Parts: sequence; C-alpha cells; structure tokens
Amino acid sequence: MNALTTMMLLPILGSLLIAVIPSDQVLRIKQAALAVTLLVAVTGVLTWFNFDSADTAFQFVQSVEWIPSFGINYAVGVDGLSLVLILMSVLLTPIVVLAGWNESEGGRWSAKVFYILILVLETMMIGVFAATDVFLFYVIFEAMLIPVYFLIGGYGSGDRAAAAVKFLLYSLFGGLLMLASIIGLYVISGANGGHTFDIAKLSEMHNYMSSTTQNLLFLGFFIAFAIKAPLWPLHTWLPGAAASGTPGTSVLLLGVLDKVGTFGMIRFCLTLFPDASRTFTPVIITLAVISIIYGAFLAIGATDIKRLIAYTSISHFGFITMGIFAMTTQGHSGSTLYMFNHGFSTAALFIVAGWMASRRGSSKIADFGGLQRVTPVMAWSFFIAGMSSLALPGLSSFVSEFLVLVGTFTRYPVAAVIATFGIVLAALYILIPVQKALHGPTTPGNENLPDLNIREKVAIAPVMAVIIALGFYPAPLLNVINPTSAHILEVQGFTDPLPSDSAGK
Amino acid sequence: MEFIAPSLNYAQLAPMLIVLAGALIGVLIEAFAPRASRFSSQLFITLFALVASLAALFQVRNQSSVDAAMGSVAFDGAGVLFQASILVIAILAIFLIADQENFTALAASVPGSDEEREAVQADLRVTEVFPLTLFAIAGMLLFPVASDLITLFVALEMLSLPLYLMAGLSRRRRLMSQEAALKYFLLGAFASAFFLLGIAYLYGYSGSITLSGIQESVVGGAGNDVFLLLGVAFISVGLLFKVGAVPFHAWSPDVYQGAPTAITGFMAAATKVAAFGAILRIFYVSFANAEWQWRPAMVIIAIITMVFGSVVAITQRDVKRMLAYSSIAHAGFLLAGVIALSKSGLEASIFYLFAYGVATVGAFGIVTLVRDSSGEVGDLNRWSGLGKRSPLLASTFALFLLAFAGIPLTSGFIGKFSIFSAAYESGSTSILIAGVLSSAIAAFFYIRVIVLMFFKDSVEDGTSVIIPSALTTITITVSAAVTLILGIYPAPLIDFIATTATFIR
Amino acid sequence: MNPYNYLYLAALLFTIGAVGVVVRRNAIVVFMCIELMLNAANLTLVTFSRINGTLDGQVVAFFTMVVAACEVVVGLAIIVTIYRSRRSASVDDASLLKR
Amino acid sequence: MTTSTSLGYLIALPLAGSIILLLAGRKADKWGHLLATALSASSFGLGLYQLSQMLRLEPEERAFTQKLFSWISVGTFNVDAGLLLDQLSICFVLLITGVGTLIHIYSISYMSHDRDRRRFFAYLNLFIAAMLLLVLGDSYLNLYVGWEGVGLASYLLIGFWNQKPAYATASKKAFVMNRIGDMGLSFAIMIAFATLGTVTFAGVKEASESASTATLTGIGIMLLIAAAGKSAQFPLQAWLGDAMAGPTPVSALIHAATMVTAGVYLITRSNFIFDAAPTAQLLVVIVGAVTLIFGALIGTAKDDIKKALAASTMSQIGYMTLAAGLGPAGYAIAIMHLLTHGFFKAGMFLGAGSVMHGMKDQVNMRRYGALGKFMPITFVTFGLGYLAIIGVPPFAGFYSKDLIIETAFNAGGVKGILLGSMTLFGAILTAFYMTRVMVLTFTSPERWEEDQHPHESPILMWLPMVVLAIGSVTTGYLFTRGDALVHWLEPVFGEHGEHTELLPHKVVSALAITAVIIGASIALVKYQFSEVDAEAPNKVSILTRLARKDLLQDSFNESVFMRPGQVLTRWLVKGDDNVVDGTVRLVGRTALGAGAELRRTQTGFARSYSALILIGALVLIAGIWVITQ
Repeated sequence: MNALTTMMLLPILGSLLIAVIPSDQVLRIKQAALAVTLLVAVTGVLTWFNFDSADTAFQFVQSVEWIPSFGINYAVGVDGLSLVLILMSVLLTPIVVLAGWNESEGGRWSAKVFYILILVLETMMIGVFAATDVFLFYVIFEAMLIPVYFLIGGYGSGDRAAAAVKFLLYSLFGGLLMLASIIGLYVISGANGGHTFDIAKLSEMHNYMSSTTQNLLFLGFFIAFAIKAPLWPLHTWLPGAAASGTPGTSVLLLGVLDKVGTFGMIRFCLTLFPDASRTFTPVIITLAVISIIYGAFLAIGATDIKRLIAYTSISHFGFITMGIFAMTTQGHSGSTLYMFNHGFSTAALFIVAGWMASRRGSSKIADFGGLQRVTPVMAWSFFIAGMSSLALPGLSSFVSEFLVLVGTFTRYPVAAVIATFGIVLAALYILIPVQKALHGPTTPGNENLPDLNIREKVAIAPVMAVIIALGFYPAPLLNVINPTSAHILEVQGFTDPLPSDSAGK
Repeated sequence: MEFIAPSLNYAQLAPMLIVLAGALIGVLIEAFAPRASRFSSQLFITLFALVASLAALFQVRNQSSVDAAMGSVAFDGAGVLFQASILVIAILAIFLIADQENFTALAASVPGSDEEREAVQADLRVTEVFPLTLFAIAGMLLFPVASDLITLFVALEMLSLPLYLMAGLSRRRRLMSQEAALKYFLLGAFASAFFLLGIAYLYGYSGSITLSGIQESVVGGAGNDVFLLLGVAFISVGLLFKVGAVPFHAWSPDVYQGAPTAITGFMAAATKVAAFGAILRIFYVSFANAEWQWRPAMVIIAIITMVFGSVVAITQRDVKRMLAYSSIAHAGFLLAGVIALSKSGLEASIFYLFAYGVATVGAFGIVTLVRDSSGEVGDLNRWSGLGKRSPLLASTFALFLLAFAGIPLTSGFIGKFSIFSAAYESGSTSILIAGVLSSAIAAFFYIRVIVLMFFKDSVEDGTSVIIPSALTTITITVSAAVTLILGIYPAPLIDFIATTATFIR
Repeated sequence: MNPYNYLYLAALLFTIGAVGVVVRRNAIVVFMCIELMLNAANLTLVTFSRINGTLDGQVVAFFTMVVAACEVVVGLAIIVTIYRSRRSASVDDASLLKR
Repeated sequence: MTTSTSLGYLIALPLAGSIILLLAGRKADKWGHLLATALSASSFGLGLYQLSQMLRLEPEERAFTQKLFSWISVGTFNVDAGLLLDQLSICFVLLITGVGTLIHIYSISYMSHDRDRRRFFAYLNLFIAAMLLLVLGDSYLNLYVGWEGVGLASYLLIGFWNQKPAYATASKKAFVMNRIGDMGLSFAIMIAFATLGTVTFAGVKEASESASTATLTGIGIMLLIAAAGKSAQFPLQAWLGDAMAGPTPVSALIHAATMVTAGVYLITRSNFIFDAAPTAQLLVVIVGAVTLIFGALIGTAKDDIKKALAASTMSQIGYMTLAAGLGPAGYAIAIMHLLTHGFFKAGMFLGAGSVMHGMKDQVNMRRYGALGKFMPITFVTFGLGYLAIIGVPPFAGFYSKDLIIETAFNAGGVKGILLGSMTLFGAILTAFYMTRVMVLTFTSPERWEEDQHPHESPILMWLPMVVLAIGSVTTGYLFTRGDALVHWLEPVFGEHGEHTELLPHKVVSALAITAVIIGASIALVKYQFSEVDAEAPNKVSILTRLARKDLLQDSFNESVFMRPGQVLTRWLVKGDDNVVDGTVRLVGRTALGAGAELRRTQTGFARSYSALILIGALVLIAGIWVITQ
C-alpha cells in the first residue's frame, strides 16, 4: 500500500478508534491518540529513509480517479520539499499531544472531540503537502480550516470565538481567491488538451496564458498563501489566533498550517506561473523584508508572551518568503530548511510558553519574573528555544537563516542587508522576555511554580535534540532538499549568480 | 376545418398524471373520508403517488421526444433530471409536512377566536395540505418540460396557486402567515401578468407559441425585434420573480418567514428547481441565438442578486429570513449557469439545483425542531449554545450551512465550482469574480450562526429542541447524507448528469 | 383599421393596471387591477392572432380566462380570510413581515 | 598528519564538560568544578602537545587544517566543519586554555560559597570551547559560530547573578551590542561569498589576490565593525564597562584576556584583506587610536576598581587594534601585546577579585587603601602586573607597547607622527590611571568602612595570580628575544619589509619611559602625597565629570538609538492595531453597514414590492434596449 496514503489513513482510523472509546475514559483516549500519532511519526521517518534523494521526480506516487469528468484525481506524491514538511508535521503532532496532555480540559467539549479533531487535522496536514492534484490540494487546504477553527474556538483561551472566526474568515477569503484562480486554470487546461488538475500538466499551461491572465491567476494563489504564511500586511489574524488557541493548536497552526503558505508559493506560484513570479518578485521581496523588520518590532513591543511568539513568526516567515523569491539554490534550500526548523523552534517556544502560562494562569510577560531560580529546567528550555529563534549559530535555525541571507544577497543585496538588521532585533525580542520572565528577582505569584515533570521533559527533549543536532549537522535534511530546490530553479530557468569578482578575472 | 384527435404518449406523461391522480383522490378523501382516517390515508396516497411517479419516470428515463403531448411537452434528459430532483425533494418535504404541528387546525377560523380554540381542542387537521402539495408538485413537474407557451403559463399557475394557499396555513403567528399568503398571491399574480404579456409579445414576434417555433424565427431573424425584446423582458420578469432574483425578490423573505416552515422548505427547494428548469429550457432552447440581446442584462441581474442576497443576509436576525436571503444569493449563483449557455453550464445547474434543494429541505427541517412553548424559535440569538444542548442537531445544521457556504467536502462546493467554471468557460469573468466575493461575504453569516450555536453560551429561555418525529428524522438524515456524499464522491451523479442532460428542440 | 392600435390600447390598459396595483390600497381593487393587466395581455394576444393570422393567440386567451378564474377563487379566499382576521382589506395594514 | 585527530578533542573536551555539568544538575555540585578544571587543563595539555608537534616541523609545514565533516553544502556554498591550526591559532589556544585553566582553579575557591558554582563552571567550559572554535575555525563561518558562542557564554556569565536586574540588563546590553558587530561579520561573509565565491580563510586569501579593492575594502570595513563589537572598540565599546557585573574571574578571562581580543585576532587573521585594502586598514588604525585614548580617559576617572581595569582593557586593545592596522609591521606586535596583556591584565583582575574577596565585595577604591600590608601576595602580583602594563622595563608590557609606539612612529609621514604621539599620550594616561589604582588600593592611607577585616586570599586564589605575575614579568623578554614571536608568526603574516626608521629604537624607548614617569608621578602627587577623600568629590573639572559618565557613551546610545527605537515600536504597535487591522475591520463594518442600508428596501408593504417589480421590469426593458441598439 502506498506509504503516503497509509500515513493519511492511520490518523483517520485512529480517530474512529477514539470515537468508540467511551468519553469518560479520558486517559485511554489520550494514550490512544499518542500511540497513533507516534505510529504515524514512525511511518513518516521510514518514508524518509526510503526516499531516494537523488531522484527529483515525485516519489511514492499514487493516483486514483476521483471526479473523472472534471479531470480530478486523488493523486499524491512527494519530492524533497514536501517530504521535509510532512516529516515535520508527523514529528510535531505526537510532541504536541504529549506536551499538551491536559489541554483538552477546560474546553467546550470533551477530550474525545479534541483528539479526534487533532487526528483529522493530522491527516489533512499530510495530505495538503502530499497532494499532486491541485483540486485535491485546494479541498484539503480549505477543509483543514474547520478542525483548527473548532480547536481554537472550542478549547482555546481568552476571546477564542472571535479569534477563531477572524482566522476562518481571513483564510476563507484567501481560499476563495485561490478558487477563482483554480477555476481559471481548469478552464484554460480544458481549452488546451482537456480538463486536468495534475500539477505537472498544469505547469505547462502558462504557455497558453496572456501575461495579464497569468498575473491575475498568480495573485489569486499568492494572496491566499500570503494570508496563510502570514505576510505583511495580511498578518493581523495570526496573533489573535495564536494567542487564543491552546499551545498545541498554536504549534500546529504556526508550525505546520502556516507552512502551507510558503510551501504553496514554491509548489504552485513558482511552478504554475513562472513569468508572473518574476514579474512580482520585487514587490514580494519588499513585502518580505517589511515583514521581517515589522514583525520583529511588534514582537519587541508585545506584552503577551504568546503574541510575541506569533510576531516573531511573522518575521521568520518574511525570511522564508524572501529566500523563496531570491531564486537561488541557497535561498530555496535555506527557506525549505527554515520551514522545518521554524516548525521546531516555534514549537519549543510555544510549548514552554504554554506551560508557563498554564502554571501562572496568565501569559502576560509582566506577570512572570525570576523563573530561572524557581523552575530552572523550564527556564532553560525557553532560553534554548529562544536562542534557536534568534538563530544562534550552532542551532538549527542559524543554518537556514544564514543560507537565506546569503542566497538573497547574491541577487538582491539591499534586501538581504536590511533583513540582516533583523538579527539584531531578534536579539532584543528574545532577550527582553528572557530578562523579564526568567531573570531578575522572583516576583510574587511565581515563588512556587512547579518545574517540568517527567512527561513534559520527555515531550520537550526531542525538540531540543532536533534543534541542536540539525544546527551542527544539517546534512541529512539538506541532502533531501538540495536536489529538489535545484530542480525547481532549473525548471524556472534560474542559475545562481557567479562570484562577481572571480567571474571577471 | 377538421379536428385532429390528440395523440398522447402516456408513458412519458405518466409521472405527472400519477401525481395529478393522487391529488384528485386526495380531494375526494377530503370530501368523503371520515376525519379520523384522513390524515393517514392522505399521507399514504401522497407518498404512494410520488414514489409511483418516480418509478414511472425511471421507466422512461432514457426516452426523449418532442411530441409527448402534441408538442406541448418536450420529454428529454434534462426534463427527466429536473422532474426526478423535484420528486426527490418533494418526498423529503412531505415528511416534514406530515408533522402537523406546523399547520393550523382550521384555516378559515379567525386567529384567536373561539372557533379556532375549539378546532384546536377537537384536534382538527388541515389534511387539505396534501392534495394542495400534490397539485403544486404536478405543476412543478410540468413547468420545466413545457415546450409551448400555453403549457408554460398553465404550469406556472398550477404550481403557484396551491403555494399561495399553503403559505397561509401556519399554526402559530397566523396573522403573519396570512399576510405572507396575501403578499405572495398579489405579487405572484402581478408577476404572472407580466409573464403573460411576455408570452403575447413572443407570439406576436414569431407567430408561433412553441419554443422551437420561437427559436426558428430567432434564428431566421424574421419578425419585429421590438416584440422579441419585450417578450424576453416580460417573460424574464415572471420567471425571475419565481426564483427570487433581485429586483423581483422582495416577496421571498416575507413569505419564507411567514409560511409554515415545512412549506417554506418545500417551496424554497422545489420551486427553484422547477423555475430554473423552465428558465434554462426557454433560454437554452428559444433565446440561445439571441444571447447578445439578453445576456448582458442577465449578467448584471445575476451579479446584483448574488451580492445583494449575501450582503443583506449578514444583518438578519431571524433564521428563516437569513435562509431566504441566502436563497436569493444562490439564485444569483444559479443564474451563472443560465448565462453559461453551454452544456457544462446546464449540467452544473442541474447538479447545483439538486444539491441545494436537498440541503435546503434538510436545513428547514432542522428549523422546525427548535421551539419554545409558543412554537418555533426563529430568533438566531436564541439559538446560541445549541451545540451544547443537542450537538448532533447543531452539527447537522452546521453541515448544511457549510454546504451553502460552499466549503469543500460538501455538495455545495462541487456545485459552486462546476457552475462558476462553466460561467467562466463561456467568458463571463465578472460573474466569477462577483461570485467569489459574494461567497466570501456569505461565509460571514453562515459562520456567525455556527459561532452562535457552538461558541456562545446558551440562554435559558425555554428554547429547546424537540425530539423529531421519525419522518422528520428521515428527511434530515437523508439530506445530510446526500449533502456529504455529493461533497466527497460526486463522480457518479456528475457522470449520470453529463450523459443524460440534454435539451431537445 | 390598423390592428397595431389595439396593441397600443392593450399596452395602455396594462400600464393602467400595473400602476393601479402600485397605487391602490384596497386588496380587492389591487386584484382587479391585476385582472385588468391579464385582460390587456389577452387583447394583445388576440390582436397578434389577427396580425399573424393564426388561431394560437385566441386559444391562449381562452386558457388565460380559465386560469384567471382560478386565481379569483384562490385570491378571494385569501383576501377574505385576512379581512376577517384584520377587519380591513388594506394591503398596507398587512406589514408585520419586513426588513 | 597523525596528530590531526586531536584537534577536535581540543574543543570537544570542554564542550562535553559544560554539557555534562548542565544536564547533571545539582547531582554534579560535588565534583562539577573539578571536572571542568580537569577538562580545561587537559585541553591545555593537548595544546602543548600540538605545539611540540609543530616545533618538530619546518615553519611552512606547521600549519594544517582538519576537515571534521561537511557542515553546510548548497549549490556552490560549501562550508566544512574544518579546523585550522597554525602558528597564530596555537598562540591563542595556549593563551585561552592556559589562562583559562588558571582562572578555573582560581574560581574553585572564589565561587566556593555560591550555590550555583557548578553552573558557573559549566559556562566557563562552554566559553573555553566556543573560544577555541573561534580561533581554530578554518573559515569565516566556523569562526562566526565560535564568535557568537563566546558572545553567548559572555552573556550567561555577565548575567550569572541575573537576579539583580541591573546585572541582567548589563548582560542583555552586551549581547545586543555584540550582535551589531556580528551583523558586520555576516555582511563580510555575504560579500565574500557573493564576490569571491568562498568563505574559507585559505579560499578568500587566494581569491583576494585577484579581487577588486572595492570588494576587499567592503569586507575589511565589515570585519572591522565585527571586531569593534567584540573587542569593545569605538563606537561599540559601551558594553564592556557594564560587563563587569559578572563575577571577577569572568572579567579576568573573558573581558580582559581572551574574548575581547577576538577582534584583534579577526583583523590579524584577515591580514591579506587589509593589506590589499588601505582604506579599511586606515579605519582600523583610527578606531584603534581613538579607542586607546577614549578608554584611557575613562580609566582616569573611575573609582570602581573593576571599571577602571575594564577601561584600561579597552584602551590596551586600542593599542593592539592600532598595531594591527599598521600592516605587516604591526600584526605580530599586536599579537604580542595581546599575549602579554593577557597575562598581566588577567593577573590584575584576579588581584582585584582577591581584594574584593578580602573587602566584602567592596569595589570602590576610595574605600580601600593601605591594603598592601594586609594582602601581601595580592599586592606583589598586582604590582608586577602594574609595572608590566604601564611599560616599565624589563616587564612584559614594556616590550610590546614599546614596539607598538615605535611602529606607530615608523608608519611614516604625518600619520606616523600623529599615531606615535597618540600612543605616547596613551602611555602617559595609562601610567597615570594605573598608578592611581595601585596607590588608592594598596599604598595610600586606609579609608575603609567599618567592620572591614581585609585578609589574604587562600592558596587556590593566589597561586594563579603568582603564575600570571611570572608571565607578565617574563613573556615580553621571551617573545622579543631574537624577535622570536615575529619570526614564529611570519608564515601567517608574511615577511614585513624594511620600514623607514623615523626614530631609532633607543629614542622611542626613552620617550616611552619618560611618558611612564610623567604619568606615574602625577598620579603619585595627586593620590599618594595628598589627602584622598572617601567620597568622590563633586567639584571636579568638566573632563573628569565626562570621564565618570564614560564620556557620555551610554547617554549617546540611549538618545540616538534606544529612545527612537522605543518610540518607533510604540507607533508600530499602535499602527498595527489601528491602521492595518483597522482597515480589515473597516471592510467588515462596510459590509454590515451596506446590509443594514439595503435592508430598508424591505419595507413590508406589498405595494412597494410591486413598485419594485414594475420599475425592475422597465429598467430591464430599457437595459436590453440600450444594449441591443
């Protein structure tokens, strides 16, 4: 049986299993969820091992007719790009389950519903990256909003309903624009060789479009992805959603769902509309740079730890987008690796922040103080996660961030230079909360917060391991990523700029 | 002049004749059967008639002929599909209607009078509603297959007149119900006057009253274009009134709200199918070659209708009114199928009509279940917290709403996709864009209801969900199932439509 | 004489009827205006039947009368009921349903 | 080569130490400090072994690189985790591990009463590892890793007592200002890759021969910025003073002997770039010159013994930078001063620590006095360091500083005279403020607060001080005997051609010594032979007042960067809510408003509906008419 399909089926079956467990056996339900997600993670890792990184074509492909008269297939397959993201998703999910062991309490509905939603979401997360049929991708892209919507609105904190609605409406709006573009593609494909949604076939279609059409269709896709990723100025839904959701939800939201945006930019915007991509590159690079600096400043100004993390993500997504549209191998590989690393460093930050908030009963930075004395392990976890977020050399995100910067510099030096100022701001937006929350005298209300327990340590340990290991030895992922990015750029007809000086000589 | 005995193809007319027969028997029952046995016998007769008619239709599903009744009825694939949809929707609706709680005890009695009270105590029932429904259904079956202007007019009145009466039969808030009946009747008659004048001018233009005859003269270009113009315009008024397109929509919110919910559901779903069937036939068969004359106007009307319906629906506080405005918006979407003026447009419209009709019946079915001591609760604010009290019902309603909003994995999405792609394929980009934007607006109020039901705490004001009768349960379950199945695996139906749907001239 | 004049007359009658529907309050009168419109349409049909030299128009006219008769039945029933409940036949009084 | 494998261990040992100590937690409190010290010492041992290996070989064969594994490889951007051991890096290796080990030993006793001593040693080990990576990395990117690694270690150690808010702030300040420098380093790397296509030292060196001057100048300036950040050179010097918040051993190791000299290492390591980019080189000189005066001036006014020493460090590194900016003639000398300074400044910091140890952590020198007779060893060792730094022959500082002054004069032309006189002036100031420190602390009459019972520190503390003192006495002579160090480093820096002799060696020495005498005697008059009041006097010259305020460096940064930054942040936060999100909300409100308006058309009056239909019909006809015509 096809590896990807199996990976997608497992969580669904798991959710059915959970559905039959009586609601009052919460522990059983949690264990089941954990077991299933772990199983999926294992399958994911196996897929990674069986993946032939030399081959740039889609692998583990499977295609089944779905709606033949519209030329729609259930078609899945992975290349280096999607494999890395799927790997990230399936690794993060069990961690989220374990870390947020008690998140389901205090929700509007039972733990049962919570974990069913999580598992359904996992299936969709895998599918959205694995889909090689644009229609299938769109369906999952839209459908996965629903579980997240209920996860935020049903189990979140604060003004969760409003946040959930804002998130949903924003995303739906983008989705509908994309739908318009997809219809456009569909019609054009119909006029040129029969209706199809096969990404490979559709990537030929740009030859049959007027540049205006191509630009419009491109925008339809790009705006949808820019909302997801979130790119300035379409980011305002994120802080609310991230702050209101449970830590676990926010991890999946920032770590995985938002990656669909940047993933889509590569997979669809570039592949389907190469000329339009070139046309819009200057604008997009500008927006990306703005996001980097803007997000960093807002993070510095943030008073709520969760919102702060959300804003840092806006900055990071700026980096990713910039790397993508720099159109250099370093930029592309860097961005892809960045997606993976950001998944883990944000996960670490959010998980720990969630623990801090749930212990203290508040996520206001001002309410914390001197945690390093009280809860050293938790403080350290937060600190390391923060260091990874500010891309400290030796930690994973440094490799990707530096690749993005170098890759951008060779083609767009100005953008890269401005973006680099982001690393100074990063130092500020991480160290300010570190000082306020972890350092200084232990402030009232924090004296006897409990430190991490075994479960929490077990949950956070692998994240830390990945962050550090990939910092020193990113090769395992880069080997998978490089051929794909090289291939994509090759198809786009881009070649890396040669060293200017030695080129002359 | 000698008189030619009419030759009728009874097999092809059977579906309609059976329903009519059922109606007549119903009348006889009203006249002679003892009160006690009326309800059961009526219900039986009605269901029997409908099922039998469906069976009869199935027998002749592959036939097609222009002279089923001396050229007054065109029997073809499209006709079969329209009739089948109407019958299915009708059967579902009958189950709702069978729940007599919705209907007044004695229609003739003055609201609040002793007469009424006695009638209620005597537990009288307006079983007349069954034959009336059957008459209406007969009219609806005839409307989309009528192929000359007389039949068209007769069918129109035949489906309208019973509906006028049924609108006035509500058990509670009878003044409103009667007002609904009055408005519906006066405006309906007013509109049909325009319709008739349109017929007159078309006759004047072509000298023929058959659609094919008109088409010939349109092709031939003989005759006075002024008459054609007036004819098209006036006939459109009549038809657009029935589907509730702006600016001929004004009746529908009031009538939808005033009429007994079961009837509203029936009328909203079935009438739309019948009326759109007729519109499609007339415009595809007769006016196709004159598109340059009416199409731009139709495009404008479609756009206005979508936008108006969606925008006004946002501000609605009553669930039935909200659904009314949403149905206006959907009328706009459906007009896109008319404008497409292509086979794919026809197929898309048929699929959309069926999917929308089923979902609508289901949705109104749920509305009948939310009640307090004084009957149904229309006020949306009092629906808040429904998800807590009866999750199943709330989820089902949410499913229907998502289908209306066109979220993937529901029938609504497939419908929306196919109809918009058909419209865009035939070159009307404006429709596509307007459709996408108004869908975005529409999403807002559908989601608002979901938020109310799931994320708001319930108000203890006696609002409760009654245990649905078996029949109602069937209706809702079936509708939900169909909505979901058509969303996940629509291929069979789409293929069937694709192979069947054709208009003969 | 020129049959087209009948068309103009019919159009005039139809307009009178339509305007009547809009301006008159009494439900009965409104209904009568509608009847007027129907008959205007009939006149048009008959005229065209004359112009085109086919009988179809007249046949339609007959059908129309029948249908109109049915409309009267239903219409009066509704109007009478509402009159009995409201003690007024003014269409403006019946305005509970709005917005 | 057979020994190459051990290079990795050089770094791995202390790194392992820090990881073990951090993970083991309180369990390791018993033995943590011993393990850390042992590991640091063993690195030192390895270093010595490497040295012996090198000595066996011909000078040009001594350097070798070792590839551990391929670190980052994307397209043409290939960076190995590679280590480069050559004559330059071995000096640093020995300095770092040697002084490092001594300070480990010192800290065992100095921190013995701190509940978190284990954590402290973990940080120290971490620092040793990072610093070794910095000097051993074979490419700018590897260096970058060590570069930020030491930044992190310094941040952790400055903020070691971060429950004191002021200390936490100090550590943050240090990290951020370092990051500004790091930015420069990343720019340098980006330019290097974009223009030369490589980021390894060897590669850049090779490519630089064919590279355009503009490119090299760009890289050079960026490297200078990086160096300024790390080495507290003007204009990024402001953090060093506050960094004294850290425990004194830290100040000795990181903020005197090793880390802060990384900038000098970077510049000398990139000699091939600066040699080819005169403009950049000139800037280096200027920065060095400015800083050496700047630091010295601050030093004259500080009453806090550690801050005074910190200022002096700043100034001394100014000397090194200046020397490094003087090209082939200067590199080796810069390194020489760096090494000697490593010894005597570390020694003096430890001395200061020992004084604080005996004086209940009192740091205000105006509260010291006459401590010489209470803590003789400290007095002597500190004194030797003092003699070394002010440049009294035959102590180490004399040789190195003397050479710098000489080279400065010999830079030629006005430049030479200018630089020479500045270095001389610096020497006067140095002599002045160091004498001031010496006098106020040890020899002048006592001005203690009550219940002070000064006493000598335990052996674990004074032993390292003694060793360093010996170093600060001997090293200068050793290095210069037959230009030993210069020749040793020649394979790295290349021969430096004969330069114009503006002044003969003797004259320069004479001048230098005079400078020392002048400075020292002023200080003696002012502090030894006249009453010093325990409270800092307020009626002082504007210059002193400025110097006390660190020549307004902080107020400058605050008013120019911090405040505007905060304002900008506040604006953006407001703007994000009101403008960006406001626009979105506005769209929503517009839709709602439109809905509410259109709703009015639904009057409820049947007649208005029919009117609507009538109008609609007419409009439709008109519309179709217009279209068809």
